[in-house]
Amino acid sequence: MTAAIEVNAVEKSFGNVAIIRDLNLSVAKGERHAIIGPNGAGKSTTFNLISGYIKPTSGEIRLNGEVTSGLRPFEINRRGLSRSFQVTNVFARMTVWENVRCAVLWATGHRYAFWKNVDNLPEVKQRTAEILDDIHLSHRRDVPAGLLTYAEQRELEIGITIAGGASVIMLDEPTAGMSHAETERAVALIRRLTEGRTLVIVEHDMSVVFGLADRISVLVYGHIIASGTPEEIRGNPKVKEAYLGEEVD
Amino acid sequence: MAELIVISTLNGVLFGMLLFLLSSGLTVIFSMMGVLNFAHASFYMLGAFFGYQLTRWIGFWPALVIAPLLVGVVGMGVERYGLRNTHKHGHVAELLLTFGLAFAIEEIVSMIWGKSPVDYRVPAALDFPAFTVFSTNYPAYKIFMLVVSVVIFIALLVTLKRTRVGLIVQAALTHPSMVGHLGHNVGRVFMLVFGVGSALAGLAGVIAGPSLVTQSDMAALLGPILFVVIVFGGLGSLPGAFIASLLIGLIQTFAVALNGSLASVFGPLDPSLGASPLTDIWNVTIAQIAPILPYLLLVLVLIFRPMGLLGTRES
Amino acid sequence: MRKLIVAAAAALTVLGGAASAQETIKIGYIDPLSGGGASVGEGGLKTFQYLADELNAKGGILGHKVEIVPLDNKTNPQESLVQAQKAVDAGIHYITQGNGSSVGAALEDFVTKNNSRNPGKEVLYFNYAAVDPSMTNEKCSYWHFRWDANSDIKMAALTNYMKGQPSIKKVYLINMDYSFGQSVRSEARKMLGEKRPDIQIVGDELHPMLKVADFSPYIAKIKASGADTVVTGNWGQDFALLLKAAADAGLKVNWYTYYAGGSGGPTAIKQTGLDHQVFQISEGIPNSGNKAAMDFEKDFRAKTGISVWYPRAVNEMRMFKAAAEKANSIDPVKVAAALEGMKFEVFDGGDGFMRKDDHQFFQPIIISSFGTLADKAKEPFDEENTGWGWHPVSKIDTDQTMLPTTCNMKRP
Amino acid sequence: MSNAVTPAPAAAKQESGGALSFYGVWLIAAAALVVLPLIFSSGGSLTSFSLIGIAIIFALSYNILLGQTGLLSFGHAVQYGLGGFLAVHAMNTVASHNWPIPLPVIPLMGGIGGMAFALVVGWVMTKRAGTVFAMISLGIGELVASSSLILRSAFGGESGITTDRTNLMPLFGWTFGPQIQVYYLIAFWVMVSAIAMYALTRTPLGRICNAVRDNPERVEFIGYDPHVVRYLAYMFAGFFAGIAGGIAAINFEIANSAYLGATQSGLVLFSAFIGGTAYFFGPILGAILVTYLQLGLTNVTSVWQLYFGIIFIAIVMFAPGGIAGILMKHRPLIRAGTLGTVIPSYLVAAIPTLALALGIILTIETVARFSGGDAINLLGIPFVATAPTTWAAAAVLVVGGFLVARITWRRVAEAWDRAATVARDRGYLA
Repeated sequence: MTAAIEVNAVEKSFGNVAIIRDLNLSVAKGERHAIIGPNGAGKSTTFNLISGYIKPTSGEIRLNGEVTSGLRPFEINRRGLSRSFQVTNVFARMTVWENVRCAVLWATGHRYAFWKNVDNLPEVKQRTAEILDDIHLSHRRDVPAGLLTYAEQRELEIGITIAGGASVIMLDEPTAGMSHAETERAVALIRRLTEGRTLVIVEHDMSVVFGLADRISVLVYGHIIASGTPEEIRGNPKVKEAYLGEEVD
Repeated sequence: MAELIVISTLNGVLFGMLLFLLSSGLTVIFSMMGVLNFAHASFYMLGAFFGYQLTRWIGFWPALVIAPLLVGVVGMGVERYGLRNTHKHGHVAELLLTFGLAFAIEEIVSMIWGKSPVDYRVPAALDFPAFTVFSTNYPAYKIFMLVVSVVIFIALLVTLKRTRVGLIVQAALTHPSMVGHLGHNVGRVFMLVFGVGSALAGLAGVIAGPSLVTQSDMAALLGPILFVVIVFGGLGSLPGAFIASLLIGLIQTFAVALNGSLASVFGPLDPSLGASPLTDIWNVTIAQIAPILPYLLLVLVLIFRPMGLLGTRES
Repeated sequence: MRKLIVAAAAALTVLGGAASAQETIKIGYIDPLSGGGASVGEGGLKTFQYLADELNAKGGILGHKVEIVPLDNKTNPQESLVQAQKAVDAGIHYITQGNGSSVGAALEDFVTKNNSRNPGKEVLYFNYAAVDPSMTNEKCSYWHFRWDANSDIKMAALTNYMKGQPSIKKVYLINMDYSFGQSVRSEARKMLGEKRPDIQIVGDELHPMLKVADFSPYIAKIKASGADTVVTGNWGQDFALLLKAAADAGLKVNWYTYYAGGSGGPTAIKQTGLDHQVFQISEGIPNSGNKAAMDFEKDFRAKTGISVWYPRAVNEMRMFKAAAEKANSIDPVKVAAALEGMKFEVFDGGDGFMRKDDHQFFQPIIISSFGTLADKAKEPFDEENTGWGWHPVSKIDTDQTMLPTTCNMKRP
Repeated sequence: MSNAVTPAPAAAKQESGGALSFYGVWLIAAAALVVLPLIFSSGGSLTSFSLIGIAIIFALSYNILLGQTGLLSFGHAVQYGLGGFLAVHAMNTVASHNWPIPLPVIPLMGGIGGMAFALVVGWVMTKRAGTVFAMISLGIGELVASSSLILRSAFGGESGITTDRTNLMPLFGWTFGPQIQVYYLIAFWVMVSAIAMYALTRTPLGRICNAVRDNPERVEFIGYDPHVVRYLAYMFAGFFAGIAGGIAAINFEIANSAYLGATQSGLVLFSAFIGGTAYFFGPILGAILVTYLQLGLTNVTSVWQLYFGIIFIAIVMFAPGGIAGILMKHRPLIRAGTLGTVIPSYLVAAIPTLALALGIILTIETVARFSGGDAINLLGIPFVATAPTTWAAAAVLVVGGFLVARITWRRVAEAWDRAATVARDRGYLA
């Protein structure tokens, strides 16, 4: 079986500075994979590389066996990968409903259609409503996204990410800045919504990481130093060394 | 022919330096604040009219110093009471503010000084031919303009390299978002930079006024070219603006000097084709299209090198 | 929608007021009163208002008072049509315009269509300065009357003068790149070729209109060509900048111009110090020597602060009065009929007449030069406070200005 | 783009609000267009209605770019003008061949012209949004406007190309000579275009345009290429601008280079922005106001441009949502029934604000007419520009008006906060 994501010997440098060096990562289909590492390790860059936001200097990235390095983000998205952003990145002037619906449109095959009434597309409507239900924002459907609370915006961010029905979901610090109760709710949400899909998650909150992930990769200075099950990672001396001074549960 | 080349080069460099005086301020303002100041050419016009008025009251030389300072003060006022309040509504709102301002300044100027050209003369001390090339006089005032432009150019370079504000400006040129995130601390720097940029435009106006025509539509005449210069040179690149200014100055003057058309190169079209856009294009001379060449260049540059000559950023 | 109605109602209060036009004769003055051309338009407006006052002081036209209604067209043909329509809607039957042949052509087309579509609401278009020859040739209209000599007539007069100037050997043509500039250039080539085949045309330049900031490259070209005379139809800033650049480069040639006297022109000439080297072709000048005209000039300057730049406007208004009196009516249809072929003594003296074939007014043309005034008693008027003024050089008689027309006049 | 949050139209509300009220608005609009010339039948009002109609289509088409897709164009008149030229050529061709094509079809040709141009240059232009797009649109605008003067055979030089609309085949006995018939033709196209453009906002493409406006980066991660979206939006904007140009050509029976110029581009930007770009009906209000000001102000003052500039600056600084934004801000308060608590403070604030405005007008007119000109007639009171009393009056109005206005507007803000809090409590405001 081909892996959902396959990163082979990817390098990324900005000018002379190599941010990512010889990155190798494999995420199996249906796996929940967490990427952890100290600040500045290159976690977000890794996300950006896989999702096409930036292009690798060298190396190859495959999505479900198909080479995607060099493709534009929307092309990668159409091949079944969807990501969220660390900084809230929603459509601020549009309502919650519109935000999610826009994310549903391409996947439901409506693309750039200018001859259809967007309100008369039953499957779009149904799916949008479901997702709003899923992310507990049905009661806020007509509020412009920019006016939501921070936690609500984070939930909406997740909603937009999963709305297209991508098989691979990448979440970049989905619980950052949330209170404890909000985090718990978000984790439950993520667990439920990514059922049956591949999940790659970057997270600082180790309770989230170890509670959610099937496998964990540890990224330090642009290089993966360890990859394995939570237990393996917990016991890995290199990880302990890298995290010296930082909290490891 | 040699005469044409010498004169055209001199004129081209002169016009180019004038463009650079204007575009340097515009570039720095754009890099730091993300604002494309539509009213920049209006400050140039204000400079010319202030220069004219002060020349009548206190003479040209004091006016040369005071008028740009006045324009700088006006610029700072615009930044402090206009742009700063509009900032929260985004860059488009800021741009539109300056757009409206350009409109208003033109009307205010024509209200005060009328719509006809004013009698703004070259100071007597500089009203003589500096030298003669091939029997063509080259006026001393133009040499003076050239010298002022070069001096300002050097002063600008030194300021950028040697002063704290210069360092902040440079940081803004390369890492605009970083300086942006410094937020409130740079509020005064913004105001100062906007003021200096406007003052430079004002200075250009003071010295160009007597040489060109000082009239209420002079801003509209030069404004669009400025945008061509800074986009052509690469948004946010001072060296780019410099090269683009000179290049456009030279292209415009040399294009005028040329008589060539497609017809003169390939011979006239068969008359049986009749009048059509093709014959129009065929017969138009380079001199005729000289003033639209910059726009043509702009479009070409944006197609083939969207970041401009020396730009590093795309927007 | 309610807003639309409110707005429309408000619009009506502005545009309305059509009634009660019977008492006074309203003349819609359609010219730029804002924007780049405003200085010219305002000068014209002052002239017409002065002329209306003059008529009214003498009892108006057939007892009707004359009122000038200023309508700002921003030198834009489309805007001019809006203003013309506004005039029609307000019950105005006479419009006058001068600046911009493009505007003139649009207005001519407008009155023709309007008058054929709305009988009883005819409008006459009195043209005092749009000089595109086509307006009295292929595009001619029964409802259009032109008091200014068209550019071909002026060129005919000018070349008739140049014919007798043996010192002219090499001529350079520089003109603005639009229909007027192009007709100046092509007629100059044609007529000089016929009248003085020995004259060499050493350069023929068209530059974009109102877009050139620095003319020195053009001057360098003129200089390089060895021309002794430049013929140009340039006006406004394109004239002032051209001359400035010439003076800077020390170019010593004679300038034959159409509009050197226009607003800002005299100032520019004075600045360059080209004493009596700039010539102008016009139908009249302040120092014409005609007593009545010079008295008029004096009073006009005292009241308006500008000089009489439009003697043709004087002809237009006075002739309008004469025509109305001849027809004994202020009905535009009857006035138009009376104007056809009408003879009239022009402002600066001499005979003029409105040719029936094309509604072009023919009159004596004066070539004058600008510079120091030798005899202040005989030539008292300077321009724009420069101390310099226009001095008559030659007068071309009316019959020397006649040109054939291709007009196929459609009479109602 | 701005991250400023202005409430978007509650789309879903309209959905649930029932089709009746939705279609009702359009039916009322159509009825009003039919009835208007019967109420105001003078030639003057017909002329202004026709001009307003053209301006409405043009401004709405502009808003496809600015309001819907977030593209600030300084060269929208290019498509308008090219549409106009194509329409004029089409009319002349149809008339000379006696083709059985009636006049009302001609605007479609204009639309095709505008769209064709967008099709050709749009791909390069829309690569980037923001400032770069604004600059390119400016450059293209200048380029096309200048080229039109050089390509004389197609554009007729600066006098343009004329046509006679009555030379086309009459439709049901209508020759379209009289203005009233042209008015109905324009009204028809205003309805059709407005409905079409509104419908466009309700399509998947229309919605994605909004998403591109808000956050082009994010759009890439939901499967869309923002470049394609901008390109399509640009073409639609070009199409409707071309229709507006075609109608203008029918109305004026002439197309010339001024159609393509910067002034025209600036005017449409003014219209759309002053009206408010966040709402579909904003540009309509703007087009009505700006056209009316253009027709009216020029009669009253020679410095109308300055007033334009000042109004524009004021809107940018104090009400970036435009007139529509101001109106829609009150909707939640009306619904919550708390608007009444704000109105008294408005009335109080109106007095010094009006005084300030009068003072500014008096100052401007004083300066404008200082060296000659008529007396200033303000609210029926004559002022002489050279009289010191006039200066004093102006100074008092400006300074006093400003100081008092500042205090009163602060009270408006307080009253507003209270009303909004109540509205929020009642669930009408997020």
